[in-house]
Amino acid sequence: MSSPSTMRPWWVLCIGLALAAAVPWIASEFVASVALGCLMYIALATSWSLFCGATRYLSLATSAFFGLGAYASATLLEVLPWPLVILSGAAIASAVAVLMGAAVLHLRGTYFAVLTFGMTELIRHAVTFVEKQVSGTVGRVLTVVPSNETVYLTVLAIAGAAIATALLVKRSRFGLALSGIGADEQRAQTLGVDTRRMKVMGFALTAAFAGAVGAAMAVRWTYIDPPAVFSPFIGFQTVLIAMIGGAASIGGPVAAAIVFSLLSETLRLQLPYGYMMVLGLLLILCVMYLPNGLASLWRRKAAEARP
Amino acid sequence: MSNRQQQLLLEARELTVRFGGLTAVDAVSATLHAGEIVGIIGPNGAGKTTFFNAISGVVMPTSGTLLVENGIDLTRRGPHLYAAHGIARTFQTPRVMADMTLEDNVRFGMQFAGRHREPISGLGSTGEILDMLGLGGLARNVAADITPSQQRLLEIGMALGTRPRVLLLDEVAAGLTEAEVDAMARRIRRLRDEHGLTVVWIEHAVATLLKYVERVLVLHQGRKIADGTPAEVVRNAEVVEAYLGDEMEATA
Amino acid sequence: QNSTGGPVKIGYAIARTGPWAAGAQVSQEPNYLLWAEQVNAAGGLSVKGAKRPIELIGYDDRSETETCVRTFEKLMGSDKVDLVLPPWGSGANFAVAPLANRFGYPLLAPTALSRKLIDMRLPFFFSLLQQPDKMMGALVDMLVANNVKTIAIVYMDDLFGLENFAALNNALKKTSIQVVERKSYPLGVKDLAPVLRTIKDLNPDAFIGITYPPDTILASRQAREVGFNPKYFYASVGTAFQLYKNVMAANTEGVIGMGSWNGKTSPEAKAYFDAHTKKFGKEPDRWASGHAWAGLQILQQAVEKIGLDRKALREHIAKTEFKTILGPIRFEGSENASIPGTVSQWQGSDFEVVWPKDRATAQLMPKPAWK
Amino acid sequence: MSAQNNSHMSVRGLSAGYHGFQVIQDMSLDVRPGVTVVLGPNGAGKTTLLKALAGLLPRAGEVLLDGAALPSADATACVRRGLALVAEGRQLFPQMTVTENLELGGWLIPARLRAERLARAFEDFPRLKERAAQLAGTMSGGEQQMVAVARAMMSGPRLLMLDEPSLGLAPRMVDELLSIVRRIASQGVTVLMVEQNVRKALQAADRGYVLERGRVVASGEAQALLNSDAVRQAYLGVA
Amino acid sequence: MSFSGWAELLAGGLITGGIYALVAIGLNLQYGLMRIMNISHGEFLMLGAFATWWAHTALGVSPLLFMPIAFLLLMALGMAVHWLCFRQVAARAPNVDVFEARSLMVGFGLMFLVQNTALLVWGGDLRGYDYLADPVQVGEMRFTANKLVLFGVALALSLVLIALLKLTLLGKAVRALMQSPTGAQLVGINTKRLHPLMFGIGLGLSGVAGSLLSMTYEISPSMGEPYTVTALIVITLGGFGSIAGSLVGGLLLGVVEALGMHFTSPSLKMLLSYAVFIGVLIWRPNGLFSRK
Ligand SMILES: Nc1ncnc2c1ncn2[C@@H]1O[C@H](COP(=O)(O)OP(=O)(O)OP(=O)(O)O)[C@@H](O)[C@H]1O
Ligand SMILES: Nc1ncnc2c1ncn2[C@@H]1O[C@H](COP(=O)(O)OP(=O)(O)OP(=O)(O)O)[C@@H](O)[C@H]1O
Ligand SMILES: CC(C)C[C@H](N)C(=O)O
Ligand SMILES: [Mg+2]
Ligand SMILES: [Mg+2]
Repeated sequence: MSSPSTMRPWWVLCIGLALAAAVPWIASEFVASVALGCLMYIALATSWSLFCGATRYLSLATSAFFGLGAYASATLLEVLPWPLVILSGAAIASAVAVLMGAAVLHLRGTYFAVLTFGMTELIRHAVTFVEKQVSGTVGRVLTVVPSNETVYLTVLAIAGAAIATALLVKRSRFGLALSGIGADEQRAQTLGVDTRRMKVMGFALTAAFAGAVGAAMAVRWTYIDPPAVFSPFIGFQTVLIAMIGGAASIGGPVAAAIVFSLLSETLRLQLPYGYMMVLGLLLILCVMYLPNGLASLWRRKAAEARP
Repeated sequence: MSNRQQQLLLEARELTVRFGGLTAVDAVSATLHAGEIVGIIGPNGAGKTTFFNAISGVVMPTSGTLLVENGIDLTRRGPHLYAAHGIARTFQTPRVMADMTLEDNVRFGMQFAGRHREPISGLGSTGEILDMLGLGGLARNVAADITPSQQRLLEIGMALGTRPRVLLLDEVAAGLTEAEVDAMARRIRRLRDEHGLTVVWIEHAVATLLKYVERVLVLHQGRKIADGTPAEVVRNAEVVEAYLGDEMEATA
Repeated sequence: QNSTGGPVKIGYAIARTGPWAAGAQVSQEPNYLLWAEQVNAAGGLSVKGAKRPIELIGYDDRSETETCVRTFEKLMGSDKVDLVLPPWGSGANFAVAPLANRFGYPLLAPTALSRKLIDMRLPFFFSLLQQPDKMMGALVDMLVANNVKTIAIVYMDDLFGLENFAALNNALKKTSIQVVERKSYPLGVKDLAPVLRTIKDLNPDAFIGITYPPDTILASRQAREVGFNPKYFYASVGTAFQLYKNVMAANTEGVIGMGSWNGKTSPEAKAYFDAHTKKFGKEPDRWASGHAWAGLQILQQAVEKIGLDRKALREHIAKTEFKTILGPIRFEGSENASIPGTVSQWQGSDFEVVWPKDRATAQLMPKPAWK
Repeated sequence: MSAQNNSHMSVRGLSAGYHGFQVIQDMSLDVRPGVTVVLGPNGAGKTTLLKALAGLLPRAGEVLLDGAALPSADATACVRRGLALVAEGRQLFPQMTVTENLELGGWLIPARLRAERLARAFEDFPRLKERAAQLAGTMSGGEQQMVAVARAMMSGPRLLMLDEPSLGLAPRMVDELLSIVRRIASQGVTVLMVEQNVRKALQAADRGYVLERGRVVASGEAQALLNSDAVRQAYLGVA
Repeated sequence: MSFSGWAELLAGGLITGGIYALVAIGLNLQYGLMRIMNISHGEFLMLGAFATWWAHTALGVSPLLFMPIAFLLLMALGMAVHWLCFRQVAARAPNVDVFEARSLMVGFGLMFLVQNTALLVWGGDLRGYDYLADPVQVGEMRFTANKLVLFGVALALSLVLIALLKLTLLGKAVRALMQSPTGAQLVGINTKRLHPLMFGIGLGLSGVAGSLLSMTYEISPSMGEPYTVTALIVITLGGFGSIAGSLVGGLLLGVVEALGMHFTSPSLKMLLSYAVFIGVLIWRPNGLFSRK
């Protein structure tokens, strides 16, 4: 288990985390803020592919979990210490994921995708409704917020935890079960996998990370309301990044989160008017010429290197 | 453990499976004891595969009861529980995990259903299983890259990975020449004789099948129309009429 | 900080894409562009008398709060621009205002409309648009003055809708006006006909829609479709847009909504109106655009007087009364204390201010039936 | 049917394989009217041969159908020229009903003819008529094989190629299938068939080829092959 | 409420439902038959809308006359898009699931590309024009003329497509292509021609929908997303590939929403519609009208 090649990802992760942790102190606020964006999508995309990449269940519910985390944070920020706020965000999101999973995880493919999208919208409208009934307004203003550095380190920790979890899961029986479900769910069942339980667990795990990220990010915005935190684009972007990277790998989504965030930020600032067109075009070209994701770049290299 | 010959490993009582208006398996009762090697024959669409599906949890029976070892009732439970109770199967159209190596395909079952089960003597490792099937040389190939006939063999390997007591084989010899079918039959026989497995085998190569099994079930339009030794079954008029025709005359 | 010579760098992020773009591209960004162009054409921004060109640095915030925050962190934290201009809408301003406060940049927001934002008491934040209590107070006063007995309310489920709805109810408390129906709707609604049919059957004197541009038009079109003809038809945001005239054609006549100025308000307003129309081929809206322009005027006047010392600039803005196209403006805390709540009405080809009387450019008249 | 030496399809110097890996080398055969069977052990290249002929694989060499060259790697064009193939793996449309599968088999023919042929297919395979509205993917293994064969005949081919048509069929069904094949042949359709059920196939065929490692190692009249030692030893398990 | 009130409410719901169906048709061809999850569906609809708006306001062409032109323009565009992107994606994907995932990504790319091209050309603000907006009295009920036209076209297009797919093998052939490309080749389906054509028709229909919608709703470059969502919901409800299913599903949804709105409020309506949608799918996982 501890041969150099199996330990390598861990070294890379540790060094990466250490370097990333220094950013707010050595770089400008803006660079830290861009790095934060990268980390957010690293956490979201890695945890998404942890379940969805392996099982090939395309979930669009990331926004729901993110939003629930954000709302949990907004509600609990003033009564709980920060780490507990984050944990509550994770806990609430995964509790909802368990319920959601129990209801829809028997459906595959597009039906699952559309349903998770629908449930996200349902949750968004339900939150709006409840909030309106309870407080008479929508949205919450967060006035006492932790410092930027705290938020940064929190999201860094979540991203690190997501990657570490992905690494651990990949090598575990749980991970094997998930990829078995992805290859042929029924066949995996006949080989002894309790697919239902595994799916619900995996889905809840994914949700926990999205919830934690939502809880951490919400405080940056002072004011949160359902359209902002349940924005479907958070879910879309997560899926997109995971797929650009190659959802079946761990390095892929991480690399894609970085590349995508940096590229879109650079383009946005350098080409204020046409950048989204360029981004769209790059995306299409990427699918056409790198269909298995960024991960295929170094996998191909590795395969060539081996005799 | 009691005497192997008598231990009941699987019992289907009045098992019925319906698809809409069609009754694919019609009140079939059957028992399977430890150490048996049983063939199932019947015309196309007789319900053989569906019967397998039902006794491995892959389809829910419309009615009837299914008991496994020690009289545990698994009716309407998930396939993973059947696997956990030592019932393994192959699929008629191979369903191997295409992106995994042959080795990993076999290991898969070991990590789940087979995890807490006793290894089969002589078939404890992936290497032994693949060697026994003659796939040892391909162990590190990806399952998508081997031919359909080899995938059928791998199906057996995946089933063996779960360390079963009962092995359900669905047309594993399809697409083989007569000589190859014979080799396959000998291999299956060895699974019982040398490794102590209980085998149920569906195959349309009746002549060979009947030579190697000790008991045959005959299904026709979902119903069990015969259950006996090969000799008895070949003489059964209904079976000849429904299925065999003059098939056995050439070799009988 | 480049305090002498060179251009004055003014940065902002605003929605060019996404759902906020429709509002931002009517009421806000065009004004920034026009202003920079006019100032530069006149030789530059006068910084304590020294004219320096304006270099406008504008980015797209993609209608995302996070992107907006990040961009302002870049502008104020890394690039250290001289001044910033606000983003569009309450959501973005909620996030950017504390940031501007921390970095010490005065932020004069034309489209941030929430009492909660004012209540945060951020010294560097100034809001130009009338708050809900004023707008709804004016509306109710006007309805009372015109003998309205019954009204029906339709409002939107977001902060703007709910705050205005609350303010409206509050204002109604002191009157004998009876509310026959209150219905809310979510953003992005595509059909209001069933609601309007129900309201039509109740036959109120006035219809009050607290609506955004697409729904304003939807409500107007569908009111016409179902033949709902109240004496007063009010729809809040978007009635002041040229778009409203384009889609409703002759049917704008008599429709009332949120508007606070037009070309008749002052000669400067007329000049601004014409310059805007000329540059962009479309008219500015008769509500927030004017406030956006006023905000730019205030900034310009303050810089001329104080220079680019932002702390001093904020003190000056907080204490001084400025002359703008909307008339004099003075702040109390973050709030614009000079401009009262207003109501405007389409009469002929213009959106006339009809309430309060002292700002009115025309008399209120009952709405004729839809054509 | 006036092509050279009475052969319906003639193949000269055929080579084919999968990206760089040659399976079939320089093969020549003549497919004459009647039933020709191709035998060979697993992996001999039988499937590859049929796929190359049907235009599913690129190939080198000359293939003449009725004296005119067939295009390479263009299955659709081959079908238009009167070829049909029951491919390995059946290639059904699993999410469509049996009827839809058969109708699509007649994609190239006029609607009226299609209806006629559909009726004919249902006559040949009564089971399919019973299950006309069942999704092909849910049919039993043998039933699917029937759909595949019936679908290939819908286009009314002049040359029908079958890759292990008896796969998964019950013995009686195999007999029935072979008699259908004979009947089709007697109606003037040339049949080229790969079979593992060597005994039955040779009994039903007129001529045969034996392939090994991508080459023809024996050929001749079916009866002669059936009696040849090589075939008896290798395929029938009799000395 | 009076009888005519009820009639009007229901008819209004049906009309809204017709709009839903119209919006869904193009996507139904693309996804239902070809498994191309064209997430940029709404963007092409937006192009149709903008083209119509532009032709009307700048050139004075009647939107109704322009509708067929919008169809042809978008159809040509669709064939080009298919030729340039999806052809290769289809050729390289090892199976349908992978193809679906990749075409989803291409869809996202197209969405960014098209939306922002429109933004550069036309700017981000809302547009609209006044056309056939006069109410028409139908018995006791009143509806605007443009909505009636819209409903009529939706109905007509659905029926034409239903007939086309029922009476010819065209739809089946396209579906066949996705279920087994080899099988499709073997029965002689021209795989190179049929798909671009079908994709083109799908986009053409999006264009028609956009063209019609521009008469009733305001347009902006970012208007597409909600329409994509609507289309997706309708085709999921009605069953992928079933035009009749989407028509009935769309109409039903429209009526349910109108009633929901009447009895509760539009805010609750959204909650209700999603609850109904999710309930239906959990209860009938393959769409309302699936046989299974
Ligand atoms: N999901 C299903 N829906 C409808 N009918 C089905 C389904 N699955 C199987 N059937 C029908 O049930 C019958 C029994 O099928 P089964 O696969 O058990 O046959 P089989 O005996 O294995 O035949 P074969 O020898 O051809 O494999 C067949 O007629 C088949 O068409
Ligand atoms: N898609 C493929 N890619 C690479 N090699 C292949 C492929 N398909 C077949 N082969 C190889 O080509 C050779 C011939 O295969 P082919 O399928 O033609 O044999 P066959 O005679 O039909 O065998 P069988 O009796 O098992 O059907 C085999 O060695 C096989 O491994
Ligand atoms: C009416 C708009 C100018 C106000 C803005 N939408 C807000 O969020 O407050
Ligand atoms: Mg079977
Ligand atoms: Mg073969």
